[in-house]
Amino acid sequence: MNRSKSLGVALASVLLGGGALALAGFALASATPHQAALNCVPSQSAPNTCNLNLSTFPDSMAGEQGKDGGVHPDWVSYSNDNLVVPANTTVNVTIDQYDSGGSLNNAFFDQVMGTVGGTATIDGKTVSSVDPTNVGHTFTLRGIPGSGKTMFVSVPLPADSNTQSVNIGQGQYTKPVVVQFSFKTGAKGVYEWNCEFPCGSTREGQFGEAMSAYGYMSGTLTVN
Amino acid sequence: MSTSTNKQSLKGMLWTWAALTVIGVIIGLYAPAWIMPKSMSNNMHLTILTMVVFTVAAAPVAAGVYATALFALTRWTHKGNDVPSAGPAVRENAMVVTTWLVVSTLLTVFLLIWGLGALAVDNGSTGKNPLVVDVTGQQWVWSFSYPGTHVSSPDLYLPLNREVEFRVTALDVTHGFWIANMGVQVDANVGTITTIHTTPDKLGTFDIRCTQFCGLNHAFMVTEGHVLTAQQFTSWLASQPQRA
Amino acid sequence: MSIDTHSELDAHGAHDGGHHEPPEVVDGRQRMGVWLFIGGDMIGLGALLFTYLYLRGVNSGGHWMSMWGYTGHPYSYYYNILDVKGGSIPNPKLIHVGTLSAGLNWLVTVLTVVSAGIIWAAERGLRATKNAKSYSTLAAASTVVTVVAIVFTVIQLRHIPQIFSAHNDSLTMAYTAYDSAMMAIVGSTLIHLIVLAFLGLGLTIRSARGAINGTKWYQARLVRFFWVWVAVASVIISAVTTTINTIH
Amino acid sequence: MTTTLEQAKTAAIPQGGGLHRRLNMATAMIGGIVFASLFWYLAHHFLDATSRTYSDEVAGSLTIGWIVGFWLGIGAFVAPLRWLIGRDNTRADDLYLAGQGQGTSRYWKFTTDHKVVGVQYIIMTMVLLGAGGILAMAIRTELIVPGNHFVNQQVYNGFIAVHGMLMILALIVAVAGPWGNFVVPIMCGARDMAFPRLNALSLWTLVGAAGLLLTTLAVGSLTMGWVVLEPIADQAGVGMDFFAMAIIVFTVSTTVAGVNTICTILTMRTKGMTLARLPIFVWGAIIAAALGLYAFPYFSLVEAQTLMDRTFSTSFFVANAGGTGWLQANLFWLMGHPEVYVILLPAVAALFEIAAVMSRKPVFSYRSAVAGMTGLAGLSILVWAHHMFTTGWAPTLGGPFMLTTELISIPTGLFFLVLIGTLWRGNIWMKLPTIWMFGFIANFIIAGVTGIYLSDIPLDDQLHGTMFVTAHFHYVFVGSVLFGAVSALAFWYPKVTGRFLNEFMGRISFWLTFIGVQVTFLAMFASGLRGMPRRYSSYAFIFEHTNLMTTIGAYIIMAGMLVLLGAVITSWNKGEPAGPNPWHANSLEWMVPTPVPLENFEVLPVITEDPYNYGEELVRS
Repeated sequence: MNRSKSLGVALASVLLGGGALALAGFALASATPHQAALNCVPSQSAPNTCNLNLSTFPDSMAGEQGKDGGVHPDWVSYSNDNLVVPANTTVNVTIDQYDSGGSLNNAFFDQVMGTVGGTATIDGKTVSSVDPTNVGHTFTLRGIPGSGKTMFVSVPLPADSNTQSVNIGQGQYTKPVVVQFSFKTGAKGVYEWNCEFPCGSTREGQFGEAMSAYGYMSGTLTVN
Repeated sequence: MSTSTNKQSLKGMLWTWAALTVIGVIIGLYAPAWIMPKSMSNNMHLTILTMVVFTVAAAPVAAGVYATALFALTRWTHKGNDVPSAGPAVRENAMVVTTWLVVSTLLTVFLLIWGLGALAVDNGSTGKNPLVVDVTGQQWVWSFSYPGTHVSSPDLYLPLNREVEFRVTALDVTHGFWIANMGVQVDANVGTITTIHTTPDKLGTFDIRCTQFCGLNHAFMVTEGHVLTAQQFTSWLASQPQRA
Repeated sequence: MSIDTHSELDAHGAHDGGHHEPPEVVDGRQRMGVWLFIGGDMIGLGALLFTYLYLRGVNSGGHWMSMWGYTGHPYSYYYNILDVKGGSIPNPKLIHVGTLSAGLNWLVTVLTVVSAGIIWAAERGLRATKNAKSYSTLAAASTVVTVVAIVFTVIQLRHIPQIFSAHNDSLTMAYTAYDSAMMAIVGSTLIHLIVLAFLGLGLTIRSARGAINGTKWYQARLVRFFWVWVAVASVIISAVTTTINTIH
Repeated sequence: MTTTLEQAKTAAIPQGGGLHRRLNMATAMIGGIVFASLFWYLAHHFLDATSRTYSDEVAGSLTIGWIVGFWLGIGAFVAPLRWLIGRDNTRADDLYLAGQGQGTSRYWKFTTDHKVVGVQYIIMTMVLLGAGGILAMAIRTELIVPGNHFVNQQVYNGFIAVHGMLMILALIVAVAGPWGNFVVPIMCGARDMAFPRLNALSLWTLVGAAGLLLTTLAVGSLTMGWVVLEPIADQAGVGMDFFAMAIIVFTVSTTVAGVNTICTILTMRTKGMTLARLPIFVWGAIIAAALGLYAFPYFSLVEAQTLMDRTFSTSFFVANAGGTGWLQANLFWLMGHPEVYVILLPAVAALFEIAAVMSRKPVFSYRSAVAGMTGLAGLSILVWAHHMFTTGWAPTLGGPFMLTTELISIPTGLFFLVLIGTLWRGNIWMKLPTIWMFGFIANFIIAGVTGIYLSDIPLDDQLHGTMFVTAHFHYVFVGSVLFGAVSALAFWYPKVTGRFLNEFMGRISFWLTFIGVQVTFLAMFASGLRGMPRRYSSYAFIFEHTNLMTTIGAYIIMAGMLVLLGAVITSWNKGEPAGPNPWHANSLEWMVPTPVPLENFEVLPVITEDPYNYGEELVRS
């Protein structure tokens, strides 16, 4: 082969190979599952305030993750993993907690941290900490690593001991514990949150399965 | 190849070597401090100094190899498309091999002595009233508590110029506790407490990052730390909610 | 490289199954291969014993031979209880497991040593008397002894106690560190014995069909090397696991 | 393919072969899938579905089914069963197995001819490198900007684990596989490997393992790095079971290959081929094989323990039941550090060979070369805990392990001495192999110097677990081993195909790859020094610029590798014809015709001196 032909082959290799790789990458990116965004609803009564409603379920049938079947319908889940809120706003969060629970492995997370006033309202009662032996999940949100934009919010969600049952979709659950709290959003960016109560049902640290899989007990909070 | 050209080329090689060594030494002296995070502790001073010393020590060796390789590329390559004739049939040169071995052994011994000395300084505790901090890693949050004070916090607060003893453990899987600005790193292991000492000597804010792969949100297991004056630290402790 | 051609040397080589190369040459090569495999196996045994001794030495949380949980029932038993009551079982107890039967360990070892002895004696007999028939009989006997050892190894494996533990939502049957190490060691013994049984059966059939006989006995020796090594390994394993087990 | 076609024409297909006649890669795949399904069904049917470990038990059974079926389908069990019933192969059977007269189809079969196995290894290496490379590109694409925009953390974590393992496997076989099989027996003056059937077995076992490894991504989240860190590997999805089984099967392959290589070199040398006359590459092959034989049993055991923890609920790595993650770290690195030299030594030894031929000089200080490789191998089994300096395990052993680790710079220094000494005042033939060799020298210096930093505990306390470490070992693996492997490929390619690897494309590829490596990994050093830990799916804004540079560099490497792939494929049939001895070298592989006939030598040669007598005939005459 002469030089120009070799050059042609070299170019063709890069273009063909690179094109194939780009296509594969594009297919992969679009195949990565994505939940629809849950937008914070602006409050009618107060300025610069919005309301966000979430739920935690003992399975993933009722939330976004499992609404069309899902891979693991028996895994615990939050109702949404893709939360969107405006910047410099007070976010009023209401979480309906439908799951049972147990002891925290780290009692540190029985505290309410980073909320407005350092408190949360649980079934109407305002508290700054809960019983660490009877927790269902936590909602723990943290800042962007190393950006200087720190945000740390952690609210324990007590275990649901109600017996009265309610129907959501086709599923039957017990009446939830309602946890309400507010926090102020900081700078724009994508923040990560997850549950810090080990509820993943595998042996080592119980952070496997639902805890280690995207879209069940963790998600993002996009501030824009 | 005549003797004179050989001598000439060796002289040129020496100059190349010297120039490359100087470049290496300059890189060694300035690059680490320029790239690495701001030093905030005694350990970090030592870390940066070791980096500088090792780079400077390695510079002449690397420069020697590069200079020879450059000369091989420019002076000793065969020109033309025919099959090159044979080079000098040198199979062994006891002097060169011995010198090489002696030099590399001496360099190694130097590195070792430096390393052992630095290790003794690095891991030693002065034992003068250290502040004990219990560090707990769990997926994917660090938490810190100060024994004797009933205070625990998601961020780390340290007083200036006082030795700190971190007692590190984990609740689920292995995490890596690392303060990049202080040159201290130790794993947080389940069921075991590992300790590490450092003395912060600059006020300011730093990041604590997890260096041991720990699952889904490993990249987000980052926490801020602050070095405060002794007075600020005391008032911070007092302002924190007490836990039973 | 200077090369002299050498027409005396045989022109057929590797793919002749040793028909043209002198059998001593092929044998020497295969002997080295077997020794190298045994060498690799020795590293494996070393790693197994390292695991055992390391876990015993570290004794994380004092749990070398104990664990929080319940014992005595299969998983489904607890699962049913939990399913019916819809809650977790309260207050797990600290359960101490005992050492596995040293007698069974040593019985397997003795059987392995005996089978190795039979194979060795049979080979000496074959080389002395050239009687392939009696070799075949002895190889069969050795295989039978090995199969008996396999049975006892399986019994030993089945006697490793499992403990049911429940933490929040995580329910599991688990082994203590001691039990885990023993499971790996006994499992490894089992695999080795199965290989021996296969080899023993092969020797029996081959010698009966004349593939191994008074002049072609090299393979019998190769198998014997491995067999004796497994017996030695078995002695080492039993000695270590029955003397160094509890923590005082 | 010239080699196959010409042989196909000249020789008749021998009678015999028995069952082997009907088996090939397709039947192996079918066998694997059928048995995997069967085992899956049986496990699914008979195991306790309420057990927590049920899914792992099913996955584990499936993987065993795959490998058993694959072995059955490729014909790995034919010989043992024939041995069992006393029906040994006839010469016709053996010739059939060696692929006589079977044309290209023998490349897809359980063929025992060492040259066929060598070519199969070339293909295998390229497939593994390609798959690992695609994952590398995906990883770098994710890291262009902070945040998870391309894939999410879960997918990304799987990428880093499988990328790491695929690349390690690819590099373990990259030089030792193709050339340890294709040229080493000829270099020794042997007609084949000592155990031709085991040779085929090791290759096809590797293929089976690679199949398992490639499916791991599809079947579940992998929450560990390639070191299969415990206890976190216990948390991973069923992909972990595939991963562990793939490694166990892989160690079978390396052990078998190691025994085979050692036996070949020690017992199959032709008359006059004393150890002192061995081509230096043969020394590299045997030392690496011996080291692999030592190292891989640990790997096998630690993965078996991981699998047992997951399927039988043992507690090797579970702290609250008496286990400890440090056990995994110890066993893994007992394998892990020697393994680095299993990867490195064949590449270095090949470069010694190439340096001598291309600079038309003897290998400088042959004894230092052998001593350096042996010393490195010996030391490598005593340094494993330097990977554990920051784990908190046995701090008192820090000093001793620092000593052994730093001693490694002495034998490594000998490698430079031998290479530089061989080039010294040579008449260097600047062909493709030489160019890639110079790339190796430039990169290996950087790899070595940064390795010294990491051996020092106070510095390691800062750099461990950061991108600095990642950049360091990528300079070793990509900058050094890959360059050595490409050099070896360019050097022996004419022996395999009868044609030169396209010089022009090879040079384009070299420059792209060389520049790409510097951009990628120098920037990665900077990321690490600034404080970016490794295996991060997202990072702080202060790491933005260096990461962007790394990604750009990685794309350049990809372009370089694609050009090389293009060159390898197009040169195979259309390259410039090379003749049997294109480099005018003296070792035995160049003395036999190209394509190399089955059984290599018509008459076995007798050796009277070593192959490095360049320039000496003149002196003597």
